[in-house]
Amino acid sequence: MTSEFRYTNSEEVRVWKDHIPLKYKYSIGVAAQKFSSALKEGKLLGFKCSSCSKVYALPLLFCPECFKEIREYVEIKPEGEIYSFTERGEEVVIAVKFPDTYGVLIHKMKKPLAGRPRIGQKVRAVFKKKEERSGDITDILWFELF
Amino acid sequence: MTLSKQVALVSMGYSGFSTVTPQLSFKEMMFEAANMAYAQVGIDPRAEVDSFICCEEDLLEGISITDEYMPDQLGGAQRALCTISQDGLNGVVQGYMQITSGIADLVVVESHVKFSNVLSKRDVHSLAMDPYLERPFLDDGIPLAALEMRRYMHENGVSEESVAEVVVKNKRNGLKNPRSSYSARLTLDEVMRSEELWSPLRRSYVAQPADACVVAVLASYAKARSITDYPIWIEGVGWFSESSWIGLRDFSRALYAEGASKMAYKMAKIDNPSKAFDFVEIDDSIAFKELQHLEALGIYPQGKAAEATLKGETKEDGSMPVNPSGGSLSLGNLAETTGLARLLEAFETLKKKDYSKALVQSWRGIPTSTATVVVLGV
Amino acid sequence: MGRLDAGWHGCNNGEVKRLKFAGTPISPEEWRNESVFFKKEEFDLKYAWDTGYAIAKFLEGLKAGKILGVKCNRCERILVPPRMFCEKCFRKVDEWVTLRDTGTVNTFSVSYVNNDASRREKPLVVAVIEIHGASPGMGILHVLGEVEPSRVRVGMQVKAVWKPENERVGAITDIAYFKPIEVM
Amino acid sequence: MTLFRHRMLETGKEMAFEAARMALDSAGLERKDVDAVVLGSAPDAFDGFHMKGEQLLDGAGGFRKPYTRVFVGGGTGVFVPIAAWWHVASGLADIVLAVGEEKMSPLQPHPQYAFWTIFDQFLERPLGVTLLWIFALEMRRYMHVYNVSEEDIALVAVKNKANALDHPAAQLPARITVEDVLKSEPICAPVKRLDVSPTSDGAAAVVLASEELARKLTDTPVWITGVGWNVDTTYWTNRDLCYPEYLEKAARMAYKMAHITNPRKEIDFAEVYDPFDYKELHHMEGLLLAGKGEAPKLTREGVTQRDGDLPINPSGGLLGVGNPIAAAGVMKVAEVFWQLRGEAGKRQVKKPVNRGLAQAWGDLMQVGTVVIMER
Repeated sequence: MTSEFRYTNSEEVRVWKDHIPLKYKYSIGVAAQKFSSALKEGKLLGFKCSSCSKVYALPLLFCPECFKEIREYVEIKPEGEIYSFTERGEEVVIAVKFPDTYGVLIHKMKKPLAGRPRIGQKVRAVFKKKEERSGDITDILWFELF
Repeated sequence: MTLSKQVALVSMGYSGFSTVTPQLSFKEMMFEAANMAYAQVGIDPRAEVDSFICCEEDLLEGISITDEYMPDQLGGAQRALCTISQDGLNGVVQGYMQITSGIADLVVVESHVKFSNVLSKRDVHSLAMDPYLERPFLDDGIPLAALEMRRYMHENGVSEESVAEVVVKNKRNGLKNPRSSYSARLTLDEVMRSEELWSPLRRSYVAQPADACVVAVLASYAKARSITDYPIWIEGVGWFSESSWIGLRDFSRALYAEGASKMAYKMAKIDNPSKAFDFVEIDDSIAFKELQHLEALGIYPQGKAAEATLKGETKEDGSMPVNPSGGSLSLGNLAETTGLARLLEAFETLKKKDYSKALVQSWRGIPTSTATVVVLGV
Repeated sequence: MGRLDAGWHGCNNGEVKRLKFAGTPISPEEWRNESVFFKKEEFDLKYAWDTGYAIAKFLEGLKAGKILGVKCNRCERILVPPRMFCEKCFRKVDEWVTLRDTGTVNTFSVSYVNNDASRREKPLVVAVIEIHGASPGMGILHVLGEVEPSRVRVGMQVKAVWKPENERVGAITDIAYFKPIEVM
Repeated sequence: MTLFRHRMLETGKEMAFEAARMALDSAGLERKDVDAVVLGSAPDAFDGFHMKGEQLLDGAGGFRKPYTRVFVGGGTGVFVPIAAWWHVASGLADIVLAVGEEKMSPLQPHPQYAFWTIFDQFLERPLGVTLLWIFALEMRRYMHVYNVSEEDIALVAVKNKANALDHPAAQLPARITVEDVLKSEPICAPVKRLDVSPTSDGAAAVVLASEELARKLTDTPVWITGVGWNVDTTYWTNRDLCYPEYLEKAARMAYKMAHITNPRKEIDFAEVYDPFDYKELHHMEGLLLAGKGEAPKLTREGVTQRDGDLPINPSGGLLGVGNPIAAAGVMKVAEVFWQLRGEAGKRQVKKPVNRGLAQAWGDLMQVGTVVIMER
């Protein structure tokens, strides 16, 4: 150890505290705007790449692989299976995979009354009442087992 | 000169490596680390260094456009200096390219972190995710690590014991490392009784924050030969990202590390990574990631790292030493400094021991899917 | 949607005959009445930065009513704000120097806006002030007071107006402002 | 490039995609042909993302690719092709996609606020500093030392906003007079509203290829023959702001590489960074395209007009086209590309051009990035 390069002074130790308030108004984007409008209608929208025919369960303006603009939208039945899940107390966060689609949607789950969730279990989306929907992802209240 | 000896790591310096570093500003930490690195090879940064590369992220510094605050304490004022918003190991890759492209002979790569100064860590981590789809559910990113861990264990039949064994091993390895902040002698049982953050992830599986600064000096073949008798050669580099969309990633595999290593192995002409290295320093900032990364890097076949760990193969005296330094679980989570911290460990180990080849891999941590890989040879 | 139609190739070879470029501007109305969905979030990022030795001592100096600089014995410059290293010589600085609390205006501006771009009630005069006792050109950023904005000049001599001792906390704002030194 | 606008519906990722897609189309390439991706974007506080580069990676075409974000403040845009250049020159990549993106509109109530956080947290932020202060202080110093008038400076805004009338992506093209500039609302004297470029959302992209591949891809490649960058000391209040030494050093690095000994004669035209009108003059001098204090005279004499002897910012610059920071720098590189290929349409400069320069500036009056391109 080359101590000559170390500062030895520690008589003056001081911390300067400050904060940076940040307020954002995010545009959710062209694709998510479509997704959001569908949510308000109680629908889950898939985004289909015309080049590779993948249907993404995520609002994508473009296929990340083919790098082509996505212009085709298909309705996805809001029923899928648990790809993964995690719990903290009463909270359950899940990744849901919908049949014949690509990608997973992160959301939360209503904790089953008996037992715990398992990977592969079938779940479906429970939407808010139409008049309460805003286009946010929370228009889906949670996923439940069925 | 062979292709594998185009660029050398000639010296490294550091400062910090503690849970708090109250006596020094980040500038003073950098000055200490830089001085140490330069002195080892007797270089004057004001005259000899062609390029300076700093790796840090604004919100962890609490400063926007942080490269503003980098030059002076590195000797880089009025010189070619830039920020690579990446892990420090990727800075090494950029330096490698600057040297092989012929615009630099001597490059300084720096990264530092003062996690202790960031009081709003949760918010900073939340800001790394998509506000519409991801932030509402993934808090500080820990739930994402838990989702990935569960899927990884599920697909590969991995037991929680093997994940906990990574913690036991790495925290023990760190005991003899003076730079270690979180090393400990723990039993498997103690590790597995740690508080569950988000199932199946326990607090003991997650590297806790620490402060450090590391500076690396890279040199071209001729320059390296002229300033040191002990160059460590950079024989291969690779870097790779999977996807920014969490939902598009394969939770069970670390594709980012796979992609990065393939590139590095090709360059370093490594056909069989499971036999190529004397030891590896890889990302273990969340314990199960060590297993996942070992498989992605081709050190073990898919799903086999857990068994090897339980058998003790990855211990320091095992057949494939993994993170003999103690890893991030011992050194702490050093954010963008993680890769350089591990490069430092590999650099020192290669010099001290009768080793000839090592692998260093970094991952940028939750919620990213970006890795860098460097192959070092003596 | 047609956003990415035609215009593409036009713009790519640089021709301007086609005026369509990619991109979907949000009109001020859409922004205001939020006919498209916006996700709003607020953060308050808190930091406790270690000032380090140089700044700690400088701030303590301010609390005591002094402006401190550092000296590099190689280039013989006296630097302010202080730092533990000389960036020119790349070595540790050698000693602390107490500077005067007067200076020369190197440049100035009259600001009509706050840092969020809103208008100020009263304009603020800000300046880079070369501190006397430090090497030439060694300025710090501060504000000027007790002066009509229209009367400020480059080269004007100014003096620190300190807050009362019991109000000083060890901050740059312990100097309330700099004011012109009256010519007798 | 995308349109440059005050606010865009696209996310940063989506804008990056649009620009990257256009660049690939222009080169007749697909994403699979790309070996590596370099992205540039300025402060994370604008877009509202920690590790912004990771957030943008798919948009830039970096999905499952080697991908890196580079960042030197406002200088980032021109630094992106520099970093892409060393990817290619090192032999590690043959084709590199270089993308600049900025989305300033999410931050409320005004993007300017983010600039408060670029200042020293101990000694400058407590004073309530704004970015405009530092520009105004530099502008005053420049005017004072070289005896430059506000009228001369205003000529730059007049020229650039008029040039932008011919740019189809421009945000603030306008035909204005010197009088309009002088009479515009004072913000931070001597800086007035029309001296300043707007805040913007936008993205721009270019493709770099190795020599061998470039010749296969096109008959009219544009070569990058010089790159340079430099960062000055953090202690900006210790520097004489009248002259950008860091830029001279960056320029000399690039000139040396391009074997240029007399830039005033050997550079045919330039896209210099003009977030504020005086900055164009300041930068012309730092680039050695004009003597110290001489740029206002060249501007007055019409030398810097599109039909002049040394056209400066034929695109319309940041003042006219807009200033989505990193994207604006890439826009300048794209403009040099189009001009050199004779594809700039109405914006094409009058004289024949073989060699152009793009430059950006950044940080606390501190960063210079320079790229020299040749036909």
